[in-house]
Amino acid sequence: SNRITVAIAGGSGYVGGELLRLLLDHPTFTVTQITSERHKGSFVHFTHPNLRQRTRLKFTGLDELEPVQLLFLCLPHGQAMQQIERFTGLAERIVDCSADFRLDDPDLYAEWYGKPHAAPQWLGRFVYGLPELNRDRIRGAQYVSGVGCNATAINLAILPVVQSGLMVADTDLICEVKVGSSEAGNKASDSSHHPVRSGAMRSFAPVGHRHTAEVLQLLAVNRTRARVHMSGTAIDNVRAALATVHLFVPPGTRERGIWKAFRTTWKSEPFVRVVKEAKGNYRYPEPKILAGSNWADVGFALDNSSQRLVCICAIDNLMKGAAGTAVQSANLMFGLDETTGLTFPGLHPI
Amino acid sequence: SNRITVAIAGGSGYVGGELLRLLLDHPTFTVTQITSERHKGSFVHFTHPNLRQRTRLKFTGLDELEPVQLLFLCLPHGQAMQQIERFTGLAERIVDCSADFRLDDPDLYAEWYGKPHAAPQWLGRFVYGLPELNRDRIRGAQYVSGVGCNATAINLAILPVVQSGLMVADTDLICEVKVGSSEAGNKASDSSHHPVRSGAMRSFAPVGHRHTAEVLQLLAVNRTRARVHMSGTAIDNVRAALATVHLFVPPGTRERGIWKAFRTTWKSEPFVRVVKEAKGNYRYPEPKILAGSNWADVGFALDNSSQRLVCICAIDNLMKGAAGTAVQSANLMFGLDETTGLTFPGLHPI
Amino acid sequence: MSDIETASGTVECPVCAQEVTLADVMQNEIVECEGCAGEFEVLTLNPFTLEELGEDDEDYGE
Repeated sequence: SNRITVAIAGGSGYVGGELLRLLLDHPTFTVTQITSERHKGSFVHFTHPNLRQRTRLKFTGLDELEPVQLLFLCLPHGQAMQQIERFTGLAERIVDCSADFRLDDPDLYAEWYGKPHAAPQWLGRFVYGLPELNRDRIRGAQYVSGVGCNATAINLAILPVVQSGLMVADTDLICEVKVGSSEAGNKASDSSHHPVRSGAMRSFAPVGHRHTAEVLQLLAVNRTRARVHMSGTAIDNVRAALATVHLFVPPGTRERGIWKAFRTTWKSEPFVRVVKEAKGNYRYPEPKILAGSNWADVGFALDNSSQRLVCICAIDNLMKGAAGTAVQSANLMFGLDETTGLTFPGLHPI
Repeated sequence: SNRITVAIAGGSGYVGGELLRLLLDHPTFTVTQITSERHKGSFVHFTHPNLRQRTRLKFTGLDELEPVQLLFLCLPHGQAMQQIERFTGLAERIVDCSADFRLDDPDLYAEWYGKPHAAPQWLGRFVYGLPELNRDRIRGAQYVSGVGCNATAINLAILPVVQSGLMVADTDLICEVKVGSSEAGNKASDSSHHPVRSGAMRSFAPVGHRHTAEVLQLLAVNRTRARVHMSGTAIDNVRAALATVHLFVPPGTRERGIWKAFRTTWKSEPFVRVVKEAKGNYRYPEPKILAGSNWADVGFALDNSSQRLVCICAIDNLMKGAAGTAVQSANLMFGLDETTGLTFPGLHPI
Repeated sequence: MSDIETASGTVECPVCAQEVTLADVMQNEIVECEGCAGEFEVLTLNPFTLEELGEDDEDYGE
């Protein structure tokens, strides 16, 4: 048959669970193995309850991984690069959702992750897995990385301005991301304890956020020099990332010009919608109605008196910010329709 | 007795309700009347259920207002300035919580509220009611305004930097406020419908927010020129305002210098705490643990590589952002201890 | 009782400039700053010098 065998390494986390959810309804990809050291031998649906009656798969050990056509790696940061030789020996194509192979420059990696890369020779062989930025290079590629969720929200918010030349060199980009709790993964901690986390507006990494590196990389690819300044606030949502990016644009820049830049960049993109509407309850991009969907909604507002432009992007951090984009890239890698298995429109009301 | 008679005009809203809650436990102020056109003749606790068994007051009509020593005005914007002659005839001292008398410059009012002020001759007779900025002028004053909640969160976040000269002239202040739903008051609308509002991260007034005027006024009072750029995001909380202000400080500015500026400004303030802690679950200011309390928590983070300073302030928009500050000012106006009736520390966990 | 040297007094926190009050502290004792919750090792007693211990930065996931 034309089925493609797939394995998910590190499948007990939220991203692994999302991948499996998507792939169970995918016409071509078939998950044959999903690993978890902690839940080895146990049914997957005991960890991912939304998949009850949808799969009878059990978790296997990482060491029991068998050859497959496509391998998704969802291991903790640092593990993929330690075992990359073994994984590339087992799988024809790999999508690594960790941060290990997102950056193509080993120095950028060391600078932002505080330790030298364990397999720098492999960095150049992975394509950064954001189709909206790298579609041609991802198409038919053998090895593709995943994306950081905050970086993706910021990158999609600013791409029109970056590509349209509306941004002068060395512009300061003040990037505020509001994020949900699932971003920190499924490991409980003191600060994720419900009475502490519920109703939170928690400033985190007000400076020095690791995802800055991926934003810098997008700018470099577009030969644009800008300074990226990130701050995060953790909010009470579970799935959500909202990037609000502030920058100053040259005098004379008008709203129509920005509309054109957004239209030019996004008009043929299957998963990005421009949302800036004069009425209704959802006039600007809003993460909650994207939960479970692969869409990124983008919008902007221009203050004509000060030439401050606010670029906004909403995504589901587990979908467009991780698993959805990984499947989108995998579709491209195997020459399939990019939207295969990714058309769920999200829920409203929610 | 040494009791002081108090009336609340426009008492059915959230701010009016908070004022009554605070004043019921105030040793000196006694509420004799509370008005509401819509609920005239009905018991107050049918509108403010947390006050059941705490008061047997009924709402009266605005036209039945009798002479009192202290009058709190919580009327919709525009009404106080229409009837100011009548109110000043009835009350020895007035605190107006609306936006009508916050700005001392009629032009600034017209610019930001889009219509000429109805009683400009009275503007100069009201003191802007932020004790942390105007304590001496409020002490013994006859007429004092309330404060805008978003403006207060921003003003308290930046005051140390403004007063310490750490800010060069014409600095751009990127001010993001994350706010709860009670800020919009108790009138239901399509966008406040629960299925729509719940879990929201709604960008509002990304540009041109009215509270900007009060921030400009604080800067003017401190003879500091800066450009204020505000954006708001409505979040799922009910009571909360978190201001995150981004600015660039001169090269060589060090964290210790900023700590000293924060200490100098806040060391003797009864309701402002500097919160920047190396451990624990609440390392930066967090609104939810301030719900119902009059405290403002302030903090900062400095990015040494880019000299970007992030100033943070958390408040309860109904308390330090409105009713609590109004009572604090009233205490000062009558020569009482400023903290009287305002020492509730907030709840944890919440 | 062995006569381990202790000292009392105040010292400015190296991180946040808060005045930290120390009572009968020994050399190499760990003390906490009231202003910034930072933890410091008392390197010397007269005068007091404090050295910051590693901050356990919160895991921001991503």
